[in-house]
Amino acid sequence: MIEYRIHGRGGQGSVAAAYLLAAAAFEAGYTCQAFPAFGAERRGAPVMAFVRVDKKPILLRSQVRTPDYMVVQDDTLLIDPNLANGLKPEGAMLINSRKPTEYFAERFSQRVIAFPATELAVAAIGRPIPNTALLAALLALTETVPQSALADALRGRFHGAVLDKNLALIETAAKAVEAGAWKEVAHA
Amino acid sequence: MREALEGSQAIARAVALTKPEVIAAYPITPQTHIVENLSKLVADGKLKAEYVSVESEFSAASVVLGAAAAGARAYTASASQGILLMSEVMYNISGLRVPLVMTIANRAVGGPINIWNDQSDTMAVRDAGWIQLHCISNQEAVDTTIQAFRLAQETGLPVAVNMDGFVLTHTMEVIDMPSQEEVDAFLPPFEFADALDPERPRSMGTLVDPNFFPEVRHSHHAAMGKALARIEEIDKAYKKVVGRASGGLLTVEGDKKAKVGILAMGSVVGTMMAGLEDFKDEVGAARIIKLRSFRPFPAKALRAAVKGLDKLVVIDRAISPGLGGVLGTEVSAVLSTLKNAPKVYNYALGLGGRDIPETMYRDLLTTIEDKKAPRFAVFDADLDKLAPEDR
Amino acid sequence: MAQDSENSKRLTELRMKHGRPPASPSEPRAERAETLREAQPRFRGLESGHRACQGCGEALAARLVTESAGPDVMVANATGCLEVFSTPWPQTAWRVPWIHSLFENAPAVASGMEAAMKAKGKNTKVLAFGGDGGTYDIGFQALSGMLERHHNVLYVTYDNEAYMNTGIQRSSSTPHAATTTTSPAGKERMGKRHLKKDLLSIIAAHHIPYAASASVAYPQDLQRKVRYAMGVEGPTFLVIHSPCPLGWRHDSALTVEVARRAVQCGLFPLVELDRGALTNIMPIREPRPVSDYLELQGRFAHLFNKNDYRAQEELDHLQALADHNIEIYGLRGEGVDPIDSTGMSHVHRGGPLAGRN
Amino acid sequence: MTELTRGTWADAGSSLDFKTGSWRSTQRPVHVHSKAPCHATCPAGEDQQAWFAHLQLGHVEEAWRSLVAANPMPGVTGRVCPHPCETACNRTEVDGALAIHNVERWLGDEAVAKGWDYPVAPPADDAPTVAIVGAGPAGLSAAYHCVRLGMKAEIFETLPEAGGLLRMGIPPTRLPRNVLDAELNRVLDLPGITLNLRQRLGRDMTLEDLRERFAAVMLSPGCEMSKPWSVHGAVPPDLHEGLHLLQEFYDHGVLPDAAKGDVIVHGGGNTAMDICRIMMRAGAKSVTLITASGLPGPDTAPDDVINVVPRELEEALEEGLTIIEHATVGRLIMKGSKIKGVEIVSLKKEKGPDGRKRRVEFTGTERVVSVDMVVPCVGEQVDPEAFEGYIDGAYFSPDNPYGRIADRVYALGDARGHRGTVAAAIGDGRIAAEAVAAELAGADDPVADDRPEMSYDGLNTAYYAGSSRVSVAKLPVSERTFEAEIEGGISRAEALAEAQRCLSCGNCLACDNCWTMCPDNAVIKTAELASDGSHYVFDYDYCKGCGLCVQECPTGYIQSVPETS
Repeated sequence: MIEYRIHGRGGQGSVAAAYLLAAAAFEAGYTCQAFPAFGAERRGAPVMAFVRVDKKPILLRSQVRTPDYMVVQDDTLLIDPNLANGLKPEGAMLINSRKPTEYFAERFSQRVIAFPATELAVAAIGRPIPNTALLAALLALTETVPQSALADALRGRFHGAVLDKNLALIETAAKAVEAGAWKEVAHA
Repeated sequence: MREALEGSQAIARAVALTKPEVIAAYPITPQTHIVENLSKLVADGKLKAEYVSVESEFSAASVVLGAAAAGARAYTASASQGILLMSEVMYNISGLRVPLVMTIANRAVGGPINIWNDQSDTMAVRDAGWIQLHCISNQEAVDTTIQAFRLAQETGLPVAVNMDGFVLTHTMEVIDMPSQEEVDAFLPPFEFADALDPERPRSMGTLVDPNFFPEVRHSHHAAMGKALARIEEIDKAYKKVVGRASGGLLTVEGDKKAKVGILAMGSVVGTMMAGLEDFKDEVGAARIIKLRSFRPFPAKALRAAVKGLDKLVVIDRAISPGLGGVLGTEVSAVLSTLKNAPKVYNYALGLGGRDIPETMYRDLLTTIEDKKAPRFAVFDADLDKLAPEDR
Repeated sequence: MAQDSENSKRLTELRMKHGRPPASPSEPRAERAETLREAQPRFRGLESGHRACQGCGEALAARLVTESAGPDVMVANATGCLEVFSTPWPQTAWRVPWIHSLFENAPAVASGMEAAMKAKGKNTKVLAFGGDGGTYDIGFQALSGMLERHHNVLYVTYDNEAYMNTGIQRSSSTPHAATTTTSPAGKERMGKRHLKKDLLSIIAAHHIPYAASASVAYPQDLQRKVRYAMGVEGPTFLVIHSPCPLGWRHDSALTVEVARRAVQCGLFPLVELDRGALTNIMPIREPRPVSDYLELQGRFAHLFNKNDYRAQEELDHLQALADHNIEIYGLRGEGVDPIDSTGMSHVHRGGPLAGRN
Repeated sequence: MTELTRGTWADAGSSLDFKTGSWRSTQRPVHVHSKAPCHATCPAGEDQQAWFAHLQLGHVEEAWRSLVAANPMPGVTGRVCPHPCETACNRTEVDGALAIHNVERWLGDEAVAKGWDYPVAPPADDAPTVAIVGAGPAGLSAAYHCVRLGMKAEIFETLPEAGGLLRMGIPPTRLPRNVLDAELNRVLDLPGITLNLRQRLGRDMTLEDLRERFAAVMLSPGCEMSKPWSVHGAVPPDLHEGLHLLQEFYDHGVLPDAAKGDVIVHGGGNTAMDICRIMMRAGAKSVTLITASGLPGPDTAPDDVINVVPRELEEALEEGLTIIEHATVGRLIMKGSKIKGVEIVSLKKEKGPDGRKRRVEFTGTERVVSVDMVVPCVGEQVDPEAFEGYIDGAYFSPDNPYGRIADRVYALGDARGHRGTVAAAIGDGRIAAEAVAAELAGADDPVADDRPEMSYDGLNTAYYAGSSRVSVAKLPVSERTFEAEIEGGISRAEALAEAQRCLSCGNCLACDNCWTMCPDNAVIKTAELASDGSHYVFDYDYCKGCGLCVQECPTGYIQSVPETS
C-alpha cells in the first residue's frame, strides 16, 4: 500500500488533488482511498488530504500518519516545523515552490523536490491552482500510476476548455521532472 | 460497475437507483454531499423525484413521513443535531409504522459543537423504533441503502442506514455500483398497504389510550424481532441479484478460533481488520465481530458469535455519560445469559472524530492483557489535557 | 386533457362512493344509500361520535371544512383537541384520509403528502389542520416553510385562542386581557398582558395565492372560502375563529352567537388576501361594542368588575383594538349589504346552500 | 376485542360505534311546533304562518288551500277583519308587522279570479244534513265546514239575500258588494249546501222542527236587535239607533234630516265607526264619537283600546272624525221632543272589589255640547223570539267552546255576544262543524289546540333580513265615496315579497341552520322521515345536548327540554 499526504491551503484544491490521485490510481487498476482531513477550515487555512493506493481492498480508515509521499502545495506551509512528521525515512516530498530544491533539501533527510507548479498552472490555465501540475509531476517521478490514468481521471472531472488546458498542463508538468526518479520509494 | 466515487456521491446514486418519489432533507455536515448530489441528479433530470428543500431536519423527517404515508417511496438524510431535532418525528414514523429510509452520516452531538464523526447521534435515537444498520465501507453503505428500501417496505418499519461521517461520506474509494436492472430486479416498486387513500379513507396516528398502548408497543417490538430474519434474507436476496452481501446481522472476521474478540460497528471495523493484519504477530489475531444490525439487536447471533471467547473488547463510538459505552452495555446485557460469557471490555474510541490509527488494535489487545484493565474507558482520551479535578 | 378527464371520472366515482351529491346534473347520482346518514345531501367529512365537548366550535368548523373540501382530499392534523377528540383508537370520526403525526409538524407532513401526490401525478388535494397553538406557536416554522415552498396545500387553523387540549393555557393567539390558566387575572394582572398575534399578516407576507379568515358564525362564507382555496393551485391559508365553550367559559349553546359577535364588533375581522394584498372583507353593518362580545365569556369576566378601575381601561383597550381593525381593514359597511356581517346570516325557507357543494 | 392494527389506524367513520348521545345529561333538543302569534290570535283559526310558508316557496294555490282549510272567505276577512294577527305579529318588534290582511285579501281575490276549487269533496248522498239558521259569516262558515267534513248543510235565511252582517252592517267602501257576492256564492255553490231564503225561524218553522228533521241545528241568527239605550232612563222620541240607521242607508241611501247638523255618536265598535264616517261623508256639520274606551297609544292598556278595525279608525281620523275617549253621555238636553245638547262626562274603567271592571264617572268633569242628533251604537243583541228555552238574556251562552247549547244544537257568531268579529264568526262555524262531526260519529269533542305561542324572545332574529312592510295605496280622503273601496290591493309580486317577511314563528323554516351548525352531525336532513313537518330529525344517539341548534334556530322551532330518563 502506498500512502500519500497532501498539504495545502483551503482553495488550492488539495482535496481535489487527493481525489484525482485516487481516481488516477483506480484508472490504472488499483484500489484506492482518498479523503480530506475534515475540518471546519475556510479558504486560506492549512488543510490536508490523504490517499491510499493498493492492489487489494483497503480496510484502514485512519488518517495517513506515515506517508510514503508528501505533496506540499504551498511552500509557506513549511514554516510549520512538524509538517513533515511521519514521512517515512525512505519517503519523498514534492514541494510547490519557485525556490530551488536545494533550498529545502538540507532541512529534510528524505528526498525533496521543489517544483514551480503554480507558475506552470498560471501559464497553462491562467489560474494559480497547482494541484494537477503537482500530481503530474508526482506520477512522473513515481511511475506507479501512468500519466494516461491521470488524464482519464481529469476527463472524469472536467470538460471543455478547462479539461484541455489541464491536459496540456499535466503534459508539461510531467516532462519537467525526471521520470521514475522516485520509482523505488514505495510499491503498492 | 466499479468506479472511484466519493461515498456521498455513491449513496446519492444508490438512492437514485431505488427510484424514490419524494426526497426531503436539510443540509448538515457531513450529510451535505449526499443531498447536494441528489439535488443535482434531480436538477439534471436524471432522477424523477420531488425534492423538498425543507427549513429544518424536523420538517425533513415530517415531509418524508407524510410522503410515505401518502404512498410514496421516500428518503431523507441527516446527522448529529439534525437527528436529535428529528428524534420526535423518528419515534412517530416508526410508531405509525411508516416505511422509509434515512441515511445518518454519523457525527458527534454537541455541545461543545463538533462536526466530526462518532455515533452519538444514532445512539441518541436507539429507542426510536427504527431499524438501524451500520456500514464499514462505502460499498456496504451503497448496498445497504438499496437493501434498506426493501427492508422498510417488507417490515413496515423505517430504516436508518448509518455511515460514519467524513470517514465514509467524504472518502473516495472504489465502489461497485449495481446497475439499474439489478436494482429493479431486487427492489419491487414501493407499496404501502396502509397508505392514505381517498378510496379507503383511513385515519393514521390515532390516540391510543392505556387500554392498548402496551399492545402497540409489544407489536412494534415483535415487528423488530421479526425484522431480524428479514435483514438476513434480504441481504441474501441482494447477493443473489447483485453478487455481493453486506454481512446480514453480523459477521465474524479475523481468527474465528481466537479467544479474544473485538466487536465494533462502522468504519472502525476496517481499521481493526487492518490492525489485525499488521499486528497479529505482535499481539495475536483476534476474532473481529462486525455488527451490522444495531436495531433490531441480534442477541442470538451475537451469543453464537462470541462462543469460545474469553475476552471481548466492545468498541463504542458513543457514550452514555454516567454509565459507559452504549453498545458495550447492550452487549454485556445480551451476553449475561450465557454460561461462559466472555469478559467484556468496553472502550469508547474516536469520539468527536479523533483519528483511530491501526495501532489501536495492538493497544486494545495489550491493555486487556492486564488483569486490572478497566471495564470501561474513553480509551483514547488524554487525561493530561484535563484539569485534575476533571479527570 | 386525458389526464383531466381521468381525474374528473375519478372524482365522480369518489363522490358516488361517499354519497356526495353530483356536482352537476350530468353527473350520475350516488347509489342508493342504505341509511339516512348515507343519504345526506352532503359529504360527511367529520362523522358523529367524536368526543368533542358540547358546542365545540372547532368540531363545527372542521365539519364544515371537510364537507366542502372532501372527498378527494387527505388531511394532516396537528396534535390538539381536534386530533384527540376525533380519533380515539380504534375509532375515527373522519371520512377523509387523515394522519396525525405531531404537534408542530402538520405543515411539513402535508408538504410530504403533497409531494407524494405530485410525484404520483394525482390531484388529491392535501389539507393541513392545526389549532392556534400548533399554528401560531409551535408549528409556525414548519408552516412558514410549507408556504415558502409553495406546496399545493390548504392549511386551516382552528383558532380557539388558547391551548385547550392541555387545559386552557395562553397561546400567542390568546386575545389581550383574556384569562387562561397561564395568564390568570389577579392582583397584579388583568389576564394576558400581550396582544393576539397578527398571524394573517405574517402569512400574507409570504405572498401566497390566498389567505383568509372565517368564522363558524358564517358557515356559508366559511365554506365559500374553503371552496375557493380548494380551487387554488399553491399554498392557501384559512384561519377560522372557533369558540371553545369550556375555555372561553360560555354556554355551549352560544358558540355561534359568540363567534358572530366577535365578527360584528371588529375583534375578529373576516378578510381575504390574494398574494398578500387585501382583496375582500366582510363589512360590518353596525359595529357592536366589544362588551357585547366579551360579556358572554367568563374569560373576560374580570373586565366587568365595577370596583376595579383597570377593568374599564382594558375594556377601552379592547375597544380600541377592535376600532383599529375596523379602520385598517376598512370594515365599516356602507349601508345594507347582503354579504355584510348582518346580511350573511340571513336565511330563508329552504335554507342556504351551505354544505351542498 | 378489537384486533390491533399495525400503526393503529382506524376505519373511516368508525366513531359511529361510540354513541355520544349518552353524554346528554340534562337537556335534549326537540322540535316544538308552537303557534305563531298570528295563528294563536286568529279568531277564525287560520294558520297564517302555514300559508305564508307556501307563499314563500311561490306556491300560491297551496297557500290559498291551506288558508281556506279554516276560513272559506279570505277575500272578505282580508277586508273586514281587525286582524289581531298583525297586532300580535312578532315582526312588529323588528321592522313592522306583516301585512297579513293585505296578502289574505290578495289570495282570496286570486282564488276568485282563477276559479280555484275549494279543497272539499261532494258529500255522500246519505250524509247527515245540518240545519243552519242564518246565512251570515258564521252560518256560511258552518255550512262550508260541514261539507268539508263530509256532511250536508241546509241554510235558512230570513232575508232575501245571504250575507247577514257582511251585507247589512259593513259599508261597501270596506267590502265591495261584488267581492262579497263572488266569494259568498262560491261557498253557496258547493255541492251539499242548500240555501232557503225568506225563511224565518218562529214564523216559517220552529227550532223543534229543525231538531227533528236534521242531524243537528246550528243557530247563527246574528244580533238584529239593538240593545236598549237610555240616559238615566231618558230616551229621545226620534231616536235613531246605529245599526238600523246603517241598514236604512244601505237599503235606501238616505239619512234623517238631523244628520245634516251636529251629531254625537255614542259607542265604540265598528258599527259606530261606520255610521260616523257615513254621516261625515253625507254632509253632517260635525260628527263626534263618545266612547268609554281609549284610543290606541303607548299608555292605553290593550283591553281598554277601542274595539274597531285599526285601519278603519285611522281612516276615520283622516276624514275628520272627533273622538272623545274615556267619556260617556251623562245627560240629554232636550227642547221639547228635540234634542238640543248632551252633557259629556269623563269616566274610566276601573277594577272593582270583585275584580271585574266597572265604569266610574268622575263628578266635576261634565261639559255640555249642543247637538242636533245623538246616535247610540252600544251594541246589538239576539232577538229572543223563536229561541225560547235556548237563550237567557241578550245572547246565547254556551258553556263550551263548540257553542253547544243543547243536544245537537249549537249557537254561533255574534249571537254569542260581544266577541264581535267576522273572523270569530267564521271560527265558530268551523269549530261547531267539527264538534257536530264528532258528535255524530259518536266521538269525543275535538280537543282544543293548546300549543304554546311563540314569543319574540324565542326567535333568533339574527337570521332575518330587514325588509319593510308593503305600503298599500289608499283612496285620498277627497276621493272617498259611499261605494269606492278605500284600501287598495297589492300585486302578486308584493304579496310574494311580503310573504318573505314571515318569520315562521314556531315552525320549521327548513333553513338548514340546525343541520349546518350541529358540531356533532347529529341532525339528519330528511323531508320524508321528519314526521313533524320539518325537514330534520335529531339523531339522539349522537346529540350531546349542547343546545346550539336551539339557540340558532331562527323560529324557536327547536327547544331544549329536560331529559326524561
